[in-house]
Amino acid sequence: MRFVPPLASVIGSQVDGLFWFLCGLSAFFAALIAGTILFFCIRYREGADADRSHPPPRNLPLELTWIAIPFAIMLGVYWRGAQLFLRERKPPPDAQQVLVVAKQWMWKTQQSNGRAEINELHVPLGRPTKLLMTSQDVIHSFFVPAFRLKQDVLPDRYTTLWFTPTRVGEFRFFCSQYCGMGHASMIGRVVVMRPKDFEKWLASGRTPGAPQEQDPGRILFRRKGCVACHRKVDGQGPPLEGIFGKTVLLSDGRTIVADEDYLLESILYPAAKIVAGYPNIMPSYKGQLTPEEESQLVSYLERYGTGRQKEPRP
Amino acid sequence: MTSGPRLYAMVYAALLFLLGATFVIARVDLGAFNTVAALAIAWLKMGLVVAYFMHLRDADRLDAMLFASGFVMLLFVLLALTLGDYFGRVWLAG
Amino acid sequence: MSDARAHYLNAGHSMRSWLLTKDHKRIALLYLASVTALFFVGGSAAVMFRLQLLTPHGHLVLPETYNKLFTLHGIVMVFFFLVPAVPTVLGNFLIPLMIGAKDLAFPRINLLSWYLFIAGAALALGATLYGGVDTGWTFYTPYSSVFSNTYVVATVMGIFVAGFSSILTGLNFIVTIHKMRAPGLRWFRLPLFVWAIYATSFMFVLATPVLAMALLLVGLERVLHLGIFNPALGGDPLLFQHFFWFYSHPAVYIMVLPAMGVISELIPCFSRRRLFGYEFVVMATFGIAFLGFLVWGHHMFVSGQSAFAGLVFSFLSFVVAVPSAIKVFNWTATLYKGRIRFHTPMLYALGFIGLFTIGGLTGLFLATLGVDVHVHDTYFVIAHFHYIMVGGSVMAYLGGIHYWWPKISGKMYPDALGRWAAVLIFVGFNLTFFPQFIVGYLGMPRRFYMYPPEFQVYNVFSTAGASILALGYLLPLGYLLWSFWYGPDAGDNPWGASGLEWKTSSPPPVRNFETKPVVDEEPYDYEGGRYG
Amino acid sequence: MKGDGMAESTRAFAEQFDDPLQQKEAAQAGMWVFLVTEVLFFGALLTAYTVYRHLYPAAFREASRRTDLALGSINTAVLLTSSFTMALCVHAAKTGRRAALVALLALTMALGAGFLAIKGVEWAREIHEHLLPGPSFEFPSAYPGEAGRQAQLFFVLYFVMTGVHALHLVIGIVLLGVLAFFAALGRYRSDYYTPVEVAGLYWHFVDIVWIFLYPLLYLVGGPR
Repeated sequence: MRFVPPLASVIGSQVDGLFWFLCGLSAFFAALIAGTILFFCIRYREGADADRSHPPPRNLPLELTWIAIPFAIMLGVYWRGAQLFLRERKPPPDAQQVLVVAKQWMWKTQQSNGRAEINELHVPLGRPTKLLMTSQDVIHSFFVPAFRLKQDVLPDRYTTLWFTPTRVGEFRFFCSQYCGMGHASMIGRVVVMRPKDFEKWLASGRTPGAPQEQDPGRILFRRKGCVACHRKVDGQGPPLEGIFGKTVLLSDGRTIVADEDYLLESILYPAAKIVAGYPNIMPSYKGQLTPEEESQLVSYLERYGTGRQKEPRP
Repeated sequence: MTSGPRLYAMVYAALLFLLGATFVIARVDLGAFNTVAALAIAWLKMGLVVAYFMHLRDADRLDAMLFASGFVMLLFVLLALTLGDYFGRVWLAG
Repeated sequence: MSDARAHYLNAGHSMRSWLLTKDHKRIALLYLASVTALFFVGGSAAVMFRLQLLTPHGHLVLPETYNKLFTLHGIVMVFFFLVPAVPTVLGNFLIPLMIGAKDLAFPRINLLSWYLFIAGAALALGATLYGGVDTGWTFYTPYSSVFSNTYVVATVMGIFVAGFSSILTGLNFIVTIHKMRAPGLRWFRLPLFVWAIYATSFMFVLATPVLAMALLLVGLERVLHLGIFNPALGGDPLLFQHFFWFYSHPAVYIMVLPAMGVISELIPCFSRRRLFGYEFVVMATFGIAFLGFLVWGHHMFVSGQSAFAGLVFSFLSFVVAVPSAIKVFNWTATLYKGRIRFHTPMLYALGFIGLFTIGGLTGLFLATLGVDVHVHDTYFVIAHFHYIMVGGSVMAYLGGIHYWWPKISGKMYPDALGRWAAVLIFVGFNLTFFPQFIVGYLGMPRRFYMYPPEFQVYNVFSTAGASILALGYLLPLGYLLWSFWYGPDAGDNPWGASGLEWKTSSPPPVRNFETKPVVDEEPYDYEGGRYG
Repeated sequence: MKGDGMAESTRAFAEQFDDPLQQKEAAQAGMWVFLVTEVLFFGALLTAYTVYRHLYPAAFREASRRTDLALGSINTAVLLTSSFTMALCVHAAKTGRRAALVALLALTMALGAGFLAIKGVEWAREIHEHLLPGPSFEFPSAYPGEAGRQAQLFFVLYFVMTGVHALHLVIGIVLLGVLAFFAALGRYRSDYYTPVEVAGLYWHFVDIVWIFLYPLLYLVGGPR
């Protein structure tokens, strides 16, 4: 009989630490309250001969004490919880990236070299991995108990999740946001491999005789001719190298941080937000890309010009 | 004079004046100030209606408190915290 | 009921005298009958899915049936039992009695509320008979507004209509408590139950319309294919979640505040003590009611809501824990130097404190951002809110029913049997829901009709506990009904309790009091008191 | 003042109350509480509006320029006038002038109906211009695609907000009709006119909702 799930991520052990602290705290207070009640119930039961003189109607210092002490403890817990949360939300810049697409009722994952899997996700041990996730229909949620992580996966939007696996092995992941009939069957497994095995596995997905270039986003980027306008210098469109996470000044004076949703919007509806100093000439790619291709392109743009646009070296 | 046709007529005139004002201001491009002005005038109009037509000025304090509680809830809670999420998506990206 | 004295029960025996009554006490009984029936409807759904979950690949029902079962359970229990139960049954019966009034301010609107409630329930249950709805009680878009093929519109309209029942009930209570208190009954002489219902009424009035509008928009979106919450049409599904939880988190406090009000009556009565720190408990009641509106975003920590909002909502959620803790400590301190008797209602009250404490403490886990990310949407959450809603609200509701039953019916039930039932419910409840904390932390997500085998052992415990719990709930149904007709007369004040409702005869006369009461004492005037 | 001595229809107050003043105060407080509920009912829509306007400012500006500013402004004046006549209704009831009360109630109803008629013309025009959200929606814009989608959201909110408001107005008109009927029968006197007063509160509230809808829906576009 297990009481906690297997533990396989760096953040996971920190979450467990806080969890056990909370368990101890709760046990202490529950025992304190239950014990006091029990004691009073026995001591002051109707037939008992106890001193009942001068029962206090109220006691201000006591009230203030039992307001202040729990509040102080809670502030500490809040602080630690927020710290972990912010850590969970901020992927390191060197994380390798995997695209996760959810739909009723399966998970599709794709490595940056194009290798795709259904309801499986292979990741290397000890290296940070970032999942770029979107849904094709309703809201799902990607949940890996062994990593102590989950994140809802939304349609027409991107959310991310990142982790550094600490144990080789296979761990379950679930869909934890109810998504219809097959919700309970959206189960898969994360396979954590030694980096060497992982590279081997990654390379083995390459179909023999296929061109060297496998990153589907990069292929699309070339095929659609994006670079014709989005050149590093003197392009008709703004340069895209290292665009991800940068603050962009728009023509109406607003600024915006270039996140995944902004990148997607600019591919599908370029005129919605025009970068200051550039003309509104880009055609819309709405309908010209499948939802999956959109995600691949966004995923590629995220890595573009950062030295990570190439697939991991074998 | 807390109520009576003369007072009502004055309030009515003020309301029409404010309507005219908001209409005129809206025809001048003041950027973001357009919205601010339009909403400020709307609040003013509401204040007049509530205070004079609905007699909140002489209603007992409970009514005032209830009405205020509705607005407090709406403005500072529903609007503020919901918008907090949307603004927060920019403030604390990620 | 052989006594010749006229009271509200023998004031008329025709169907008409019940269905067109404007007497708050009779309307309370109409509600009692309806919510009890609905409780057993929701309960049977629970029994069925607990049986399904006995084995990892439960073959009892089809997946789509399972999904409809937990949806039915959630909708019926939340909207048609927990939210209305204490306010409409105990509140309706007791508020005018406790403040010395002849009736609520708007008796006809009170009756209308009951009819709206029944109409709403009929719509929602009618949809179930036609084939059910499978969205979960949360109706998350775009699943509910676009993808589900079930009777979403009829169901949300049912909840919409029942929402107006809540609003009108709250309106009635607010006005009644404000305008119709007996001479001398100053605000700080009000019993805690009245305070609790007063605060709850504000939540009814302020929160329900937002849910009503959100559900209306979901309905419109489904029927007319508009896109307010549909991302494919530019809408944001998270906005629906904001609206939904703006109601549904306060709804938790709507369920638990009146329950706390009941407990604040029971503990002083059976300890023969004035409630410790009366003013603090009043302030905590309003603290909870207000702060309860500020924390809904903790249902959305992993939803894609901004990290900023997460930080704010997490902090506010910790703050709301403080007034709840204040109440628990004050109830405990009330026992000190008391003269404690363990009648059935008191057992429920003590059980409430224990279970509510566990529910509250595990709430801290969920308010803690880093930990919530792991346990969110798992059975940990299920266990937590059942400790609050079932361990809290239902225990208090049953405690209240047992406490005021002699007033309601004029009869006494067998106390020994009552105590056994209370213990059975307490044990059954813990056996059902405590294992769910563990299986939740292990990672079992909610709303799964099948699950990996490593979760089975805890599910077996849960199902076993559920059967004990079901038995525990059937017992009071049996002996309370029996006592209503055949029980011994209880007398006007069998517990020797303070409070205006005990100063009139049992069952009370149609107009509640023979002479208008005048209050000249502080609440819970038990000092030095003995029983009877 | 004994309740039982009077005929059923003219009893000064209902039996659950102690005196007429208590009844009057209760009725007023009840309506105020109801209006608080209404504030949040519309509040949800206003929040949705604010969120989407924050997300899609350009499209909302552009879309709101397509509303009929002239008719919208005239309608605002009509509704403000009806609030004025409603206030006069209450005054007439208070001073016990039955004929004036009936006439003013009728005038207020007529103004309400006038508002609905003008609103109907606007809706018809907008539907004709393919601004009704749905498959027939068309929004020629500088930003094809996305802006159309976003403008459609504006019109979803526009139709829902004005629709719910119109529904409230219809209820108000019916309410005033009932009052006018009883007023003609002489039911309201200078010492009992609570229903007129309470209905007045409701009517003014419906006016206030429009006071906010007008700038939000018609004026955000800025100069046209």
